[in-house]
Amino acid sequence: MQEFEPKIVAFVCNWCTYAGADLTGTSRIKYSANVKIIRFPCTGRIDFMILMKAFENGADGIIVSGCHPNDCHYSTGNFHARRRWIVLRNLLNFAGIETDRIQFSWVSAAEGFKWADVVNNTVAAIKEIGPYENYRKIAVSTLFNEEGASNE
Amino acid sequence: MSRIGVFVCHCGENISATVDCEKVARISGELKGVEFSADYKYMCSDPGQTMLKDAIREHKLDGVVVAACSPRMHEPTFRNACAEAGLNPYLCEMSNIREHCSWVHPKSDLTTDKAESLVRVMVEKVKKNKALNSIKVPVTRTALVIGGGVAGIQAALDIANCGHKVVMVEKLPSIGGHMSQLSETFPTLDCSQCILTPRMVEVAQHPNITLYTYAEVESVDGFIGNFKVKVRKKSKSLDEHLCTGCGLCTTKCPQKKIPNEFERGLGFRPAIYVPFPQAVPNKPVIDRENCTYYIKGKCKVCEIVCPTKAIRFDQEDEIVEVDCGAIVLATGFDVLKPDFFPEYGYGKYKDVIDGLQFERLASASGPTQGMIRRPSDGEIPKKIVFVACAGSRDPAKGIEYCSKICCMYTAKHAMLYKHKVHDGTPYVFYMDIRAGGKNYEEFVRRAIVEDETHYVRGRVSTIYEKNGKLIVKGVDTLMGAQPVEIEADMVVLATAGVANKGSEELAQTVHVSYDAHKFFAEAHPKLKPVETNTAGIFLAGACQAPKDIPESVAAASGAAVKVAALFSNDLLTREPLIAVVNRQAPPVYSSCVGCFLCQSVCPYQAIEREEIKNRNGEVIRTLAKVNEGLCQGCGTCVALCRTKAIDIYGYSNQQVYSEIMALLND
Amino acid sequence: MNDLIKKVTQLLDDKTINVFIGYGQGTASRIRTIFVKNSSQVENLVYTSDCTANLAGYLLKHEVKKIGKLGILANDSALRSMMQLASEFQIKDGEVYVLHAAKDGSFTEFADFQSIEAYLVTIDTGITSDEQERIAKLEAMTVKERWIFWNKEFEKCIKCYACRAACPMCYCHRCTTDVNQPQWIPVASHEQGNLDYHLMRAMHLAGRCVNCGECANACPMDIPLNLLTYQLIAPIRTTFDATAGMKADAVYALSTFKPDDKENFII
Amino acid sequence: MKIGFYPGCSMKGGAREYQESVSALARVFDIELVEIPDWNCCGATAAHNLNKELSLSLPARIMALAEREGLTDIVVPCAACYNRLSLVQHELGADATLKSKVCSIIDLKYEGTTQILNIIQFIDKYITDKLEEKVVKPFNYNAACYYGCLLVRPHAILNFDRVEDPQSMDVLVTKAGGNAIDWAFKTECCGAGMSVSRTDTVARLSGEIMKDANDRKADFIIVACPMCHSNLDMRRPEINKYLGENITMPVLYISQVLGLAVGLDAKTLGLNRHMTEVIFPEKPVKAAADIPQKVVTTQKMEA
Repeated sequence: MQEFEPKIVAFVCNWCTYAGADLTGTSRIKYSANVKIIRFPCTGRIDFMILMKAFENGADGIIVSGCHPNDCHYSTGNFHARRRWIVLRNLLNFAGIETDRIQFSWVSAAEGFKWADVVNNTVAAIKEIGPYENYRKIAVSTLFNEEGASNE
Repeated sequence: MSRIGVFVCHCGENISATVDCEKVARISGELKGVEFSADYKYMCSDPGQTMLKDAIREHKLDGVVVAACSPRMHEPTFRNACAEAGLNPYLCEMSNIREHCSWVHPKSDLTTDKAESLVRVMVEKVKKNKALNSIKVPVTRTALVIGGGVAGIQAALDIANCGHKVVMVEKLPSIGGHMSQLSETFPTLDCSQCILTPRMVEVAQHPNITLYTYAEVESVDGFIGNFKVKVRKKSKSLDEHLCTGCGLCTTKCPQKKIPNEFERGLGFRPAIYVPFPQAVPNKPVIDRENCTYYIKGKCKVCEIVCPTKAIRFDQEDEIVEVDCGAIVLATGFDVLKPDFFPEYGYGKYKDVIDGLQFERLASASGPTQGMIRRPSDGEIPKKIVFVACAGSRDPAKGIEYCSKICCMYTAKHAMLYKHKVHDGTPYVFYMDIRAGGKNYEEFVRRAIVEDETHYVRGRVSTIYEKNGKLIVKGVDTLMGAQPVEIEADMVVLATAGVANKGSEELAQTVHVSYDAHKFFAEAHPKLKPVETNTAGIFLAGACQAPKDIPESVAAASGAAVKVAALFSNDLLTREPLIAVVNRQAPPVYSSCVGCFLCQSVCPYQAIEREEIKNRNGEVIRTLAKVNEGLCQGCGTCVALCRTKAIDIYGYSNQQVYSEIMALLND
Repeated sequence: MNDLIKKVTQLLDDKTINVFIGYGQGTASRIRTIFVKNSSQVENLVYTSDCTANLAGYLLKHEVKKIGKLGILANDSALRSMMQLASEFQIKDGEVYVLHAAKDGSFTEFADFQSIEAYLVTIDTGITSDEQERIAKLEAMTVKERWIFWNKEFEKCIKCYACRAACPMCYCHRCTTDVNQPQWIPVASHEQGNLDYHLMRAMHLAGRCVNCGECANACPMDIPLNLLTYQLIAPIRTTFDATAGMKADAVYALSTFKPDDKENFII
Repeated sequence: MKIGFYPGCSMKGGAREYQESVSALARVFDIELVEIPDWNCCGATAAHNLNKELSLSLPARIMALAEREGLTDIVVPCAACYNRLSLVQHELGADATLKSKVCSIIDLKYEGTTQILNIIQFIDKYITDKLEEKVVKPFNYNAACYYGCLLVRPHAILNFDRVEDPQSMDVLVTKAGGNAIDWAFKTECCGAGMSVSRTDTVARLSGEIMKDANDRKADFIIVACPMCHSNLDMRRPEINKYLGENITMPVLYISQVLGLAVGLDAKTLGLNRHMTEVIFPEKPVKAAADIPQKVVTTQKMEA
């Protein structure tokens, strides 16, 4: 059987993590090809809807990464983002969405190694958890075929 | 239907070694909306760019994706090339198949697949790109400099010498700042007044500089290139045009015992006064709080003696409106207040003074004509203790930072003392000696070796008075943490440099951010040290953090260059990648509901309120509006907006959405 | 009750207000909202223990606003909604005449936002113990169990948007559900669109919800929607020290930050 | 008014006069001090060097007992006990796991809701307002208020008075009609726990304190800690030997000073129990000029 190759999408800010991932490249540090990056100006720009769209469209895992606190190019975008993530993670978890599939991280433009670690660790973790079948199922309306009654 | 061109770069072998570039180009060419695709050895080379330009013209391309290195590297290159070929530069995007693909993955089908999907993502994004034009903002070529210390003076002169108008606002009756209070300056020991006063005069006489002393900034509206500032000129109770500065009034004023601020309380001044002899402008003001006339309703001695009849008791504050294109903040610093050190008896014992007071004692124009005499009885102290880090680097006092200038001026004080009191013994209690700077370490060495200053590495725990002596109890950590007790005649505390009083209010008025210690915050600690987060507002000197004179002057010149660069064109050109609040035809106007939750997330105060009025002039809607001059394009507001009324060019909702779809649905 | 009728009559007669939003008798034994425009209609006003609806949502409805100056019978939830709306610049101080209906059946006039704020600090703003229990029960489940629970609930959703219409904080002219470029939320009422819609709504109400429960009351399919937003109240209060609807000039919890906001999941 | 009272060991032994004076003072102001039933040792200076859990559990038990009695405030006149109780309350408040562990050790419910008051805080909260009207015999002497180490430190936790130059006792003495002199040894170490083991160290440290107070012409030293008191009072022979002087200045508790001012007699206040005989100097013994005047206002530096 073919090994499960998770689809992981990374939403990163332009100034720190994107540049950090560039450094991973210039340093020729190898990481798993499962992760593909979408660039944003700032983590503050990353709308929570974007994360939900990613899961719906088949992402098994998500990485969200930006500048360390106090390092934001726009000075405070990442602080606002952090607040939203705190709330969002609470909500998603409460709604039964597997938040361990979302890795939040701070990766600076100097942390090429860290970026490779974040990617590789996330890929390994998602491989462990498996494909996000549950979420994909609702996109094709085939829910509750086998799971049985809820615990209400 | 789009006509997109895809250009895949081999980057020599940097990409092609692990990615099948030809295949990527071929597959991309089959994507919907892609009109042309090609691969080439070096896209960034001249022939590569020519190929791109030719293809744009030949195939009438309306979008370009260059799959090559990081956009952080060559996005400007290819956008320029597009512009040269007549394609709007913002219709060009880059897929990063080098740093994010070929360099980090081994040669394999998977790697080529990834490159293909990275291209596909950008193709879908470009389809949603909009042609954008750079933003042009008109610039008023006048700079406002707030603060007339050495930093403000330097910035003002530099800008004025570039041919631009400058308005300088100083809160006190004279410019000069703390530097005018200093006796001599490290590490050269040249007289502070001698080097500063010519520059003060130059400010007053410069045809491009308008000087408002005894004035404060009341409000700041507008944005880069177009600030509207209200300045309150406090009443000096004087007609400045009539006054000749003869000074007769100041000698006749019956109030003579007002503690002199310039002398840091070590001398007295009258109620109508010029702060110091070399003041600029050299015309007096009436201190209404201490003037007998304003207190008791009669006196008017100054009015009687004034030969030109210049006194105006009924003069009121005046509000002046200044239109300016840039603002330089140079409001300087302050030193810690006495009540901070009960353990040192600062404020309790007359002979425990701060560094600035010592400057006045050592100054030839000071209250003792440069003799070091202690305030209590005028005796010459034979044993003097300098305490460095009084408050600085002390989390218990709430000041974790190093005040930076104290090590140097303490060494200077010890030297000046020794030069004036040859048989005296100076002690310095210190934590570390921080003498980084040109000729600084040598200077400290001189204080230790030539002027025989006793440096004791340790902190002072307490100071108390006993039998007319000040007992300084401390520890010598280099001698096995031995307790040290010195019976001193005078103690000088190198009190921490702190943000100027009112800096928080000023930051809020001017709309710049400030740090936990109320110092103004720079836009970037390394690369934008004189900029603030608010476009068009710059920092000079110690209002940002404690700085010595050379640093303050350097920062001021830096800020001046930024202002001059801003003033070098009639129009200011900016990248159009900014947020925008949608507008629609009435009666909808916009999907913005005017909740303004976006307003407080904006780091740049770029979100304004726009009132939509009906024909009768009644406000029917209040909508958010992004100020193009201020927005830096972070998009934090976009993610917060519930109605999706705010979007951002370059990273729009449609673009991002298309990218995710393309990335995941292969 | 007589006090209420007398007061409203007087307000309408002296043109202090043009319409008063209050409770009236609906069909069967139900209570409904009525809009009293003149003194002849004042007798329709009722106030019983069943009058628990949060009427603040009507303050922003175009059809109500255009009548003229508004007066409202506000319970505690409505007062909090009004404070939250004020902090979002949707109503101004002095714009609405506020008669507060206390739990004991007495009526008090609130002259300005300041007095409302002063009152609000004295009341219990928490959710009921029953709601707490239901949330705790859900929290005790595994993620997968919760997923099944909510899917079963959301499966019922018919996308009638009654929850949105009932919520005083859902006052946008164009909801994200109505945005179609891009189509963030699928229109049809199938699981994906329903999940998107309800999570989107919960996220948009995070830090703004005043736990009045109107959304769940309005739901014809009996989906416990309120639990989604209620669950967020505690973490927002403890992590950010923020409670919605307490001050007219409050800064929204998600529009601000502290440099030392605590989390334990960002690496 | 009922207020919890934790005497600790000192007040049942060497510092009986401290308890007697506190109780007498409370009675004057109609305050009922309720001794916490079944109280135990606070652990004081020894426990936290030996066993962390023990050092937490001992004070926690005291506070838990007070909570059980429904006492909201506890007055802890001994500065060492006050320090221990406050520190433990702080530490357990910051660590819920530790708190539940300690609860299981002491087998009592502990919430940490009681307010721990030292003697000065107690007086400030319940007595100060009514003090001046009750003063019948102003304490017309020069007093050197000695705070010692435990009353104000660590400041970050106790948040009481100015750590380097405390003033609260000076204010009380002034209100009692006394002249609180400015001196230099307000918070210096007296030798504290070495009272028995290293009398030579105590003689030196306490000696410096005595000497400065004496040099500055104090009539009394005023304390708020039984250990300070015993060192300055009981070790007087050793101190005088060390100094080579014969200082006879008595050491009073702040509660005794206030007690005297409101007209309580020497016996009630336990003045007879001191080792150094309490003799009141005849007034005025000194010209006003000799007394170092307290500079209350800080020097004006800048407008």
